[in-house]
Amino acid sequence: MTAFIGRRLVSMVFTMVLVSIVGFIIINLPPGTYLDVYRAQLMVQGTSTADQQIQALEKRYALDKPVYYQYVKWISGFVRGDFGRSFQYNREVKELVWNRMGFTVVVSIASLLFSWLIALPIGIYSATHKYSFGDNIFTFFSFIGLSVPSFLVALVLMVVSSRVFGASVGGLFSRAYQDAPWSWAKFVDFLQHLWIPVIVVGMSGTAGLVRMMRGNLLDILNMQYVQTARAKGLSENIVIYKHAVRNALHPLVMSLGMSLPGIISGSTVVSIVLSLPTTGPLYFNALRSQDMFLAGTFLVFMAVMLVVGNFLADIALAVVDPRIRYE
Amino acid sequence: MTDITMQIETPTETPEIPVDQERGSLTQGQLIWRRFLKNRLAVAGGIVILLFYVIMVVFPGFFGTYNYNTQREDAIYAPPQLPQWRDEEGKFHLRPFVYGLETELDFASFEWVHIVDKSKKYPVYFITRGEEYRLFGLFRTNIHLFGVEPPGTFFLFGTDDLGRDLFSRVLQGGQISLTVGLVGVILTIILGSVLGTISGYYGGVMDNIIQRIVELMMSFPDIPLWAALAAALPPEWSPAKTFFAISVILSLRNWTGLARQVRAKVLAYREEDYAVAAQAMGASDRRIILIHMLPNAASHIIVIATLSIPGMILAETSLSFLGLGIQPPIVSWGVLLQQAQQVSVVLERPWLLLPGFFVVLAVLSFNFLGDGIRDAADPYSN
Amino acid sequence: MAVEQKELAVGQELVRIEDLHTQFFTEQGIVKAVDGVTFSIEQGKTLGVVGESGCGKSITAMSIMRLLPEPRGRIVKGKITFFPPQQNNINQTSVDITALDRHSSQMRGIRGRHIAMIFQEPMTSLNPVYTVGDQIIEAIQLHQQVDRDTARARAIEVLEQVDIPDPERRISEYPHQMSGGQRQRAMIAMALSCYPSLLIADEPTTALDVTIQAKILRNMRDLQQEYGMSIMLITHDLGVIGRMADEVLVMYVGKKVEQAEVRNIFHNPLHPYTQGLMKSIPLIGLKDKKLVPITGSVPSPFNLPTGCYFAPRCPQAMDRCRREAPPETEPEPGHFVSCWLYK
Amino acid sequence: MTNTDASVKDTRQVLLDVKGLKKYFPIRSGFFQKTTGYVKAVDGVDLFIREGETLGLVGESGCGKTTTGRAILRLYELTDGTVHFRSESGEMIDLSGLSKDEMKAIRREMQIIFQDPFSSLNPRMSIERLIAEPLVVHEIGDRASRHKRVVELLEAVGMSGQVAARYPHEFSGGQRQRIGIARALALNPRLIICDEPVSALDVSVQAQVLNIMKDLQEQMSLTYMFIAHDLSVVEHISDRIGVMYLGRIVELTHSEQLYQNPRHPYTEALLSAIPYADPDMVQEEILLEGNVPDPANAPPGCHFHPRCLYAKPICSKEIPQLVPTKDNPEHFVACHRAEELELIPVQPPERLLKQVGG
Repeated sequence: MTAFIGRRLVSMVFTMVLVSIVGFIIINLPPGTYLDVYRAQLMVQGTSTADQQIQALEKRYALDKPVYYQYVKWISGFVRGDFGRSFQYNREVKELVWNRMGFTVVVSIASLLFSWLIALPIGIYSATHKYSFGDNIFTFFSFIGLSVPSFLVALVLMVVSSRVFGASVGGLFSRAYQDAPWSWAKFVDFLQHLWIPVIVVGMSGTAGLVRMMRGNLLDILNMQYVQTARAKGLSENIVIYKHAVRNALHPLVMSLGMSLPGIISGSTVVSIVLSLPTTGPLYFNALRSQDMFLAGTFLVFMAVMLVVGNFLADIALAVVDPRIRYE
Repeated sequence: MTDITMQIETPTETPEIPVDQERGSLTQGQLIWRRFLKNRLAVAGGIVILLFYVIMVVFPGFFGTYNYNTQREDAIYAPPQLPQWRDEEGKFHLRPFVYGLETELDFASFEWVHIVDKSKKYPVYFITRGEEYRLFGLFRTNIHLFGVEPPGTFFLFGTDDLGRDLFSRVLQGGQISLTVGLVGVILTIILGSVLGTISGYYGGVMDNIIQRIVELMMSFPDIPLWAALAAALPPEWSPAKTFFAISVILSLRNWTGLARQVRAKVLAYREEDYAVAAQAMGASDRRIILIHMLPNAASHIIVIATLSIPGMILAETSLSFLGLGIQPPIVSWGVLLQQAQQVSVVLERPWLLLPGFFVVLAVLSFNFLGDGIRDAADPYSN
Repeated sequence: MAVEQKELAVGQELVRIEDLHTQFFTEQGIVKAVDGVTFSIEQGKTLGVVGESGCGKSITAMSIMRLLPEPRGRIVKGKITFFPPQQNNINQTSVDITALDRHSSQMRGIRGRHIAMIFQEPMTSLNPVYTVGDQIIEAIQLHQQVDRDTARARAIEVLEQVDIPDPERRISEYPHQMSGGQRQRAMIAMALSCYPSLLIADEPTTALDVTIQAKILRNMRDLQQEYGMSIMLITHDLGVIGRMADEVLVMYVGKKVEQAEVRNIFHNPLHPYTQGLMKSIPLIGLKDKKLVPITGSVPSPFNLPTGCYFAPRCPQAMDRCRREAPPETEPEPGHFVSCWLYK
Repeated sequence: MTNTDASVKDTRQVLLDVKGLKKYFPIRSGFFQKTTGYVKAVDGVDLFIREGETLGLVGESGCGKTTTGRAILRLYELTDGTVHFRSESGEMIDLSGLSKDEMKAIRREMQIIFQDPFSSLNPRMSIERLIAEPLVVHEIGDRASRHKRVVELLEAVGMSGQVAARYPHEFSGGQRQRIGIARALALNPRLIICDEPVSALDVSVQAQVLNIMKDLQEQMSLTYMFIAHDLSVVEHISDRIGVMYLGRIVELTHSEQLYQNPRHPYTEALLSAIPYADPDMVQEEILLEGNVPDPANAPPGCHFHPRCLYAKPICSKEIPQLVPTKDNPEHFVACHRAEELELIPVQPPERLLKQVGG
């Protein structure tokens, strides 16, 4: 087990290095350097110290040096928590990132839990009642869930709620608590707002999970050891829940890491419609205005979240599956 | 050419075995087709897809009522006009008609207000001449499936902020959105099957490199990655170029899933005795891959491809919705939905959400179709 | 713990199968997997069921266990009666298995407790996520009112009986840590853990190597003596039958074609199919003897010939064979055959 | 005890001569896929096959018999050893040194038949294309002559030429195995490696296929290497038999010799384990201790010594060489105690002899 974790750790670090390289390339993708953008901005503002600032930045990012040197400089800063400067907000990126990353993680994890809690029972029901009326209904709805873009759901939800309840459902806090320090009341307010993005983001993931759980369980129910369990005289419930479901979970846990990109993507898009204080809106703004340090940092952070999520999923899999544990 | 000498005599003792005439004399393809036809949802999905491609991708100008780009100052945010068969006196008209639309400026809000004028009736004509468009982007023509005589207007889905006919725009947008999916998936298939085959068949260093790339690509959340790449496209590129680049960007991450699956299949086929037999008779790697592996993986590839088109359509829609995908004046469903970003706008003009309905319908149909093909192609399903 | 005392009444009927018809309803049509089969299994005896793939021998076993994939495959006609052996001089009443609900507690009480089953594929018969011990203990606690420690002790005892070395340690191993032969032993241990009166073994050694097979068969025979149970041994291997069985049932395309005491089957086979099987197996030391195969192949279940199903391949087929299915006769006491040659 | 017929020196020419054949598969582990060990699937096999004879190769699963067969055909790169094959011109060519193109020319003369009749035929190809494929690969004949050849071959294996347009899934296991044989014969090979060709077949069909193979061997003067785990089948079809254990041949001799006068303790155990189709035969199985060890971690010395009833200290130290016995130059054994042990032969069941023979 320790060897297994060790191996996965090494591979995780390796992937992170590659991720950072891709992130760096993307930062450098737009034509011209970001300094050109910044210089133009400073010109407009008519700052007198423009040239000095530009030179300082050139030095900070080693722009006069070869590309690999720039990368090393950037990544070493990244590791120390220096993510560069946002030109749009004219602030250090790290000041902008942490808060929003936190909310992104909260929304993502809550969505994940939501989709698992909903999907597993439905998937089990569908598999054990194959082609029944209930199964067909669930199947139909899970297809709908797979087919509706999440931003559309968010949009419709907002329209409906403002039509029916006459209230706006955007954001994660009511206006009163927006800038207030954390308190119990604020937390309750937060929970009251959280459920909408969680449902919206979790929905498409739920549909996929239902399909997967149903398929896995149907496969497992054909396995010889399920017959063995029945031949022992176990009741059908024990056969299904103790012997079959436990095995059907493995591919699901394995896919846990794979469902994360969808969750993060979903939350990114949805948060724009619902104007949540997560990474999404900031990230897309940064992309649109080519504020590349900010965008690159976010992208690498999201990828790192994924890589860590995958790592945790692998460990979870080793915990539930002895075949991997004893490898 | 060498010739083969006959060394076999007619066997003396081996009795001839009659082959059962009934032991399924259908080819595998026929079996798959039969099973597919039994799945009603999949067939329905297939029909919808076919209709969508004919109407929107091939003949959007003909099926649309107007040129999708014509702006009308007098018809900004006009509500949908539905064809009527029964007038207010309850009289039935065989030929449907639409009521006239009066437009006034509301001086209180300085917004255009549209009022249905029931005194004017404009009959709907079929195969009629109207605004000019280009068929297949080449021939100028002005024949539309249906329309009304001016000064009457027929905005089936209403109009947008510049008074453009939303119905025509939805069809035109479908052309882009559906094509992005198709082009993207073709690139996905090429990249995925070539790299997957190399990875699985040759193994070793190439396999290692390709697998690392796949892992790397899978470490990025798709939409943010696509958005970053799309944002990096030079703004001075022509819309057509941007459109193609978006397709490439979409397939750039999408091939990884297919490559993994193809690799797994190739690894499995490599162990199959028929591949070993081909090797033993001296067949080249090329022949083994092309004759023995890819045809067997084909149904698998088609299923994965079909199931990945909806993802592409959704991705394009989301990107364009956020302003990072297809750029106006080219329209796609996502571009059309940009207008619906503000809840306040949608509240007043709910028809702006109609393109979303088409997105859902297209994606749903693709999902049904793909699922149906998968079930039909899987020999182990009941 | 007290080993239950079972009075052995060798020769007494344990399970009686009467005119069993089990059918599968598939897209292509109905498959008559078991087509009117009658036989009984006697206490303490081994009944060998032999036949080629698709002859319905496994489906017969699944019908007795009521483990068919209902409703796709189900018993459409016939009766399976189970006569629980005398326990502590108390006569128990017989149970009609076909009348029970397959999920009922009564049926579950028979499964595993009175009739246990082991399968062909030792690699996939055990649940990969539980230890071998857990899976045996589960069976023991299900059918016997004992605490976990007692159940564990019993599990170790039974693992030892099936020749698994170091059972105290191996009880906490997962199936993938064992070899194929050991897994099959663990399966047998699980089956024996509740002192069943009947063990159904479906090709128990087919997937194993000869030396392992020899050991497992020997082990099964010894344990049969010790437990006084009956075995229904399903196999296509006449060698295994010759070594293990007391009574043999030969099946062909869902029908029973011959049944007799084992010596009679080998030395005086009556049905042309049984004779054909005997002539087509190679035997060591009879190298120069040319094999006489049965011509043709097993008919497709969707396209069965009229009359006797074996007629198209039968060297002695007569006109009547192609028209009418032969009834079962008893040309010599205890030797049943379904063939027009003996009418 | 010695069989006089078998000990007479066989004068037929050697067609295939394998010396010191080794095939190790690397075990890779860790992030960088470093090779941390080897599965020694074939660990020094010596054997030869004479023209027109059948050499049986028998052993339990994982003993390396299939790998040996495939390594001879150069379907794997050899780790070590030589494989000499007598070409039509009569010279012995070392296959292990041939390039891909040179090997392709030789492949016309050696073919393979597989165990699984369901996996050995590409389900998407018609019978015609399947059987003609070797001809296409070697660019022999045109469409018409290939078709003629396919019909001839189908008839040779007892099937009608009319089935050529059908697909594999329309046939039963036995029929598919015949198609596989027809394909192997297409190029008129001289050597056919038969990798468990009847193990997956039902008893009655198994005999059909065995008979066809025997007939074809006579008609076309084929040479077979027949790999199987069923000793009775191997004994039935083979002139000589090699017994493999954990990557090595432990005994190799004429088939009558093998069951009448086994000289290796493993052969003795194997023979005693065969279940006889005779309820009256009182059989004393020699039950081996333990399991076949992992070929990645084989015991030192004689691989069999931990399970051997007769093991001496030397057995765990020195690898016994495969050498002829004193009284029979055609009887090879790899056992330190081959000359001193009195092993139990198989006694053919008298009653069965009478019954089947009479």
